[in-house]
Amino acid sequence: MTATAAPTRRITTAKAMAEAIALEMRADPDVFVMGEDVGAYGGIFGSTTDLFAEFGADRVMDTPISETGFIGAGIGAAVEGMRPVVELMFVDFYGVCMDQISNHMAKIHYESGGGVKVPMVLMSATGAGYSDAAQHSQCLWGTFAHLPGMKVVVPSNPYDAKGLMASAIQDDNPVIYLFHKGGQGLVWMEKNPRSIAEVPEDRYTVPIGEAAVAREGSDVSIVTLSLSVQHSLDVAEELEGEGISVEVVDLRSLVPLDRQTVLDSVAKTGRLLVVDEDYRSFGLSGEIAAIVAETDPTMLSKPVSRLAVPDVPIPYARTLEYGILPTREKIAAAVKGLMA
Amino acid sequence: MTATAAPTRRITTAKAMAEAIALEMRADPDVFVMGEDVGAYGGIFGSTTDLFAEFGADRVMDTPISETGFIGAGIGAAVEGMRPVVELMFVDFYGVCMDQISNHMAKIHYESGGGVKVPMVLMSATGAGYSDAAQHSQCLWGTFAHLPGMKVVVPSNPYDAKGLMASAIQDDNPVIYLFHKGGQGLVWMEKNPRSIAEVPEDRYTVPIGEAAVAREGSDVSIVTLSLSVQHSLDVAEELEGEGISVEVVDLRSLVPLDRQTVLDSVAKTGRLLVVDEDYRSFGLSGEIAAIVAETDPTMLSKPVSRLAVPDVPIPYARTLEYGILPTREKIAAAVKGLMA
Amino acid sequence: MVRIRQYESRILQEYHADKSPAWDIGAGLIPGEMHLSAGQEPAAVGVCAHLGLGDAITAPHRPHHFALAHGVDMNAMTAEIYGRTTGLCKGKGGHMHLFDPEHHFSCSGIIAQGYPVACGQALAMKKRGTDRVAVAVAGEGAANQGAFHEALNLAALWELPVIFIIEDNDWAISVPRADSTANTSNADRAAGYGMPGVRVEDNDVEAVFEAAGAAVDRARAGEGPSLIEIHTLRLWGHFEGDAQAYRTDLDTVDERDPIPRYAAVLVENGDLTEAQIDDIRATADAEVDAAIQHAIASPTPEPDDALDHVFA
Amino acid sequence: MVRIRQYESRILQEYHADKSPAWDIGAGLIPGEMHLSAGQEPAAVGVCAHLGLGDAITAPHRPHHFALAHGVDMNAMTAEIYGRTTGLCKGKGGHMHLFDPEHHFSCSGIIAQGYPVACGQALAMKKRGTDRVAVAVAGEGAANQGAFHEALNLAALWELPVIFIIEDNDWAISVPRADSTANTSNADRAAGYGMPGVRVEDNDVEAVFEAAGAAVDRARAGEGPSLIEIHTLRLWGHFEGDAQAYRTDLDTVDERDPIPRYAAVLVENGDLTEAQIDDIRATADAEVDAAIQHAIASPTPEPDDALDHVFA
Ligand SMILES: Cc1ncc(C[n+]2csc(CCOP(=O)(O)OP(=O)(O)O)c2C)c(N)n1
Ligand SMILES: Cc1ncc(C[n+]2csc(CCOP(=O)(O)OP(=O)(O)O)c2C)c(N)n1
Ligand SMILES: [Mg+2]
Ligand SMILES: [Mg+2]
Repeated sequence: MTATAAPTRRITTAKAMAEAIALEMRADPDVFVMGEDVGAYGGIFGSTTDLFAEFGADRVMDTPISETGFIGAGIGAAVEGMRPVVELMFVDFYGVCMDQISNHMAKIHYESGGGVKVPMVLMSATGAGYSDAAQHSQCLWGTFAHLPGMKVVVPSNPYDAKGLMASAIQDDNPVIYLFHKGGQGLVWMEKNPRSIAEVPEDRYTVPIGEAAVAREGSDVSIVTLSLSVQHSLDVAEELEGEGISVEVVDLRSLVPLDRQTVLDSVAKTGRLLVVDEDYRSFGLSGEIAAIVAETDPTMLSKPVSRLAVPDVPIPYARTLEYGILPTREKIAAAVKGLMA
Repeated sequence: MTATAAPTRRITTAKAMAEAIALEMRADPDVFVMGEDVGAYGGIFGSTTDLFAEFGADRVMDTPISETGFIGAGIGAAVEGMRPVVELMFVDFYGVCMDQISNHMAKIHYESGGGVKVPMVLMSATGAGYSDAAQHSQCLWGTFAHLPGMKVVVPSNPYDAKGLMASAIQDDNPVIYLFHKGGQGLVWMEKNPRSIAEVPEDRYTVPIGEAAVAREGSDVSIVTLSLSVQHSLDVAEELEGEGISVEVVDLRSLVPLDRQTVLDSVAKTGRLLVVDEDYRSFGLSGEIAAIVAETDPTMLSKPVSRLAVPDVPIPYARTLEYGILPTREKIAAAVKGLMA
Repeated sequence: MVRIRQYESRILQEYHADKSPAWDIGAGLIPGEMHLSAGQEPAAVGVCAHLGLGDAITAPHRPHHFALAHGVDMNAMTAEIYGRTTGLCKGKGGHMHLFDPEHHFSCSGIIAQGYPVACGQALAMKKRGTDRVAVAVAGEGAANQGAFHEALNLAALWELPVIFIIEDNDWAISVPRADSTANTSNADRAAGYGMPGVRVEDNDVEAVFEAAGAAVDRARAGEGPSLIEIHTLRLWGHFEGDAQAYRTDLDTVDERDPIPRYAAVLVENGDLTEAQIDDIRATADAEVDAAIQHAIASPTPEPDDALDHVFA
Repeated sequence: MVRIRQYESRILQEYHADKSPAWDIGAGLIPGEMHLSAGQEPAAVGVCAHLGLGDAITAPHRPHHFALAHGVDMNAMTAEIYGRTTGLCKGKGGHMHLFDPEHHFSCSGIIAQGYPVACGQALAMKKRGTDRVAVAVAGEGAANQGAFHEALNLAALWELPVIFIIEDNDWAISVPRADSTANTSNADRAAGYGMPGVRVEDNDVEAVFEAAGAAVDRARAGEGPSLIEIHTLRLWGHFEGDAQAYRTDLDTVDERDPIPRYAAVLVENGDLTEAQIDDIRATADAEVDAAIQHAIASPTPEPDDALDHVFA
């Protein structure tokens, strides 16, 4: 994080991602971009904005709707020493290409006994909140984090989005980069002001594997990620007025997972709320609770509280969808529940 | 479980599965079997032994190596009211067909507002222990259990294998049935004697969603599933001699999950060891620990202990593979660790 | 075709009506993504004319024209698009996930994945000895997805009563066909499965009708699957809100609109008068208006309804 | 071909040697599944004769013949199959996951998934302006997997220097080609991508050599991919332990063995004498024996080594 002195200006998360990719492409001719509508369109969620104009069709390649084909091609190019940045348009589409992701991209380095590297970034859009229903609204970060061999990063704001993308591209390992559509700062979607923020113009990295204490507090620890960090910070500010001091831990990366920052926060507050937009069971919220339970359950002055999607597919109608998403209202209620 | 009076004889888990399918096929003409080498070959792991001879090619269909194609076809047939039993040869291959499984099989009922049913069984072989390496040795039940809309059953012995298969076929929902290669009682694999046991000849069901206390004990609760139940029972018998009383909870199904049986056992013993052959993080072992942490962490007289594959792909060489699998030795050591 | 067009035009209008001032895809009476089928009516009408109750259709993310042509109730479908309890799916599915068991109609937002499902529906029809058929619909972009290949091989191998329809509208979002597909006609790909394949040019509804008739007859006769690629037209954006800056053929779009073109032919041949066409349009508008009124008048689901229907 | 055959024959012998009394797939010096390539040598030899250092191969679960023909070190490969620290992958990969970065050789146990990866290797070669090529190998059963379709379209669309090899050995485990594949030649499927496709009959090594030469030249010249289907022979079981009860063509297998057949031709043409062939065999046996000795003499990994190499 060298760049704090450098000139900054306020940009969206989407622009920050695209800028990080552009800086790495300028610095390294082996970096290129592949995916559906990443060219002239600039990525459906803006992650490749303006790259096509600067780098052209050879380095910003639109693909057929063949995710197994082009993600596999990304792996092959990475094995040959290039550094592809491949976009899977929606993470919900993982199922048509999960073999390449989990049996090849993630395992080749290990299977080869370290002889082969796969320096590749797979970025994908996650999240709900705009009635895109069951097949276009999932987070699924827990699914990727469960499978060994790929790093999983999940930025929550423009500064981290740029710095984590730079780190992901420079990393010699496959990195899954999951951004939240609702946190991109897109003009055509409801946005939280935190999706537009000050970002240094020059090249910098945010290390993969370090959680951030997005806000310090003493009563309750909210451990969360992605767009839910923005919601949690809103709630923390609101509850401050009611005399409740909320600490917000932004995990930023799930693999590697920064266990210590989680444990330090819970040791301080004694109250843990995990807020996760992924499905509740067998995923992130369970893992965070388990970290405490296997380290020292006596840290907890209250049972752990989990706020996540209650193991249902994401429904279409707004009333239904907001009925199962971790909204500010539900986060606030859960915090108060821990204080009761 | 009506059949305890009926004639029984000792058969393998594989035979018990095939027998359950045969009984359902005789009872219901809508039941049929599809998969690779399920016909004359009888299933690579014996799950369809003798079915082809009795029911012929129309009801026991060998397929091309097109998992998306034939699992999708199973879904289509189920939507039309048939009851396909589809085999995915190794669960490791889920990645070539996960979209049909998680975006279609599991979601159609919900998306349709309950209007469409998908009464289908997807059975698949799991597990390691015979040097089949990173792409043929995984368990992955945590991956399926994380995603809503499919039941997930995981038998550990011949009796349950038959009864759970009958329940799965009769269920109006999609059911993922995950059997462990090492628990099938195959002649060509190392086996635990528990893979051959008394099974009633006639038709019976074991309800989906009820865990079993496979062995009662008072000092430590081992919560586990599949082949690890067999190992845990071996260890429990061995440690009894050392004066340690181990309770073994066989989850049998992950979705629905029988939380109460887990909580009752931990409330009794105060010590929880989760033994899981799936990957350690963001999966089953975390979920079980979380159930306790979110209910009442003071139940625990010791921090929760998790024994699972330490987030590495499954290696080939026997020394390496057994270095990361939850063996009897490691289970015994973990139990003693909780007693220390 | 007119009925479908009037429907899509009205949905277009209603979709955008209340998204201002700040255009927000999630806001308004019709939230979420909206993929309209204007320009592609000939494909739906020409195919569905040969189908009856009991025949199945799996459609993709752009489903309205096939749904309406196949007889899905306009009121229930519209209520679903509005996310109401009276909708086909009680508001759970939405525009990309319409399920009508009575008409064996479904659609999915995942490219080409309806192809294998249609094979399974056809397999059930065949096992039960009916003469019913399953129609699988996808776009030209989808024909490069693995599921397309697996489904065609399976259907041909098992001689299933399936008709595979490819709507070639030249574009997959911003990607032109030439940048997605190595050959010029997907009908040629059918040969790789020993399956009859035809390509219908020029968005010609009568040619679609003929090709589909032959394919449906073949399937009903137990002679197996067929593939029909239809060169059609995406009259509007990929989804609503798509500025189509990438689109090089916008200037030719209006003159290629199949409805005025076919209307002119019918009038010229004396099959219909302008007045009759106006009547058809007016009748359709009345039906569409009633459907929208029904939707708006229907209740929205309660938040906790989201917890139902995970399992039967 | 003889070198490969002698290797596979010896592995066959060693694999079974210590699995008795109770045959246990996980036991013995060579544990796990074993897919041997005896009978398919003409495919590997005919293709690899045109390749050099820098050309890549992605092979499937049955990889030994292509590995040896492409120059992978026999000692390191054998040590890997024995699960030793001196193995290509330090014992982590095993027989289905052999990685030799020096020779750009890899294989995978997941059907057809090496096809897209080869496209990416070819893409890198093309981007870097080399004249290197990537060869992707799979069986006839694999040609019905979605990845096959996506890779062929991608390679043709981007004119990548890839040669797609299909080894048609009539069987996919117990499933005969007629029960898996709707058409008789995968060469025909190439046409669906505007790609040249040829089928070589009769396991003819010279015909393979010619077809592969043309395809490799074409790829090196920047003219894009080709597909070659080779009708070959699975001399033994799918994997070791396969009783082949399902197999209807067993009686014809021996006479179809390509090695005695080709030896007879060479002797008849006076290209080689029986004595020379015996010499070749003896030289191969010596090399194989040394490789096995090397493997057995090499250390087995420590259990904790399993924790290394998850990340670079
Ligand atoms: C597997 C998958 N990949 C990508 C997408 C995103 N997507 C939705 S529609 C579309 C374009 C489809 O083009 P085409 O098949 O030609 O149909 P059209 O939209 O032209 O009707 C894409 C890429 C998806 N829904 N599913
Ligand atoms: C995606 C996937 N499905 C199924 C399998 C199991 N499997 C391994 S080899 C094989 C048969 C392959 O047949 P073919 O492609 O003809 O190659 P051959 O074994 O004849 O050389 C199958 C079904 C697999 N490894 N991967
Ligand atoms: Mg299109
Ligand atoms: Mg074969």
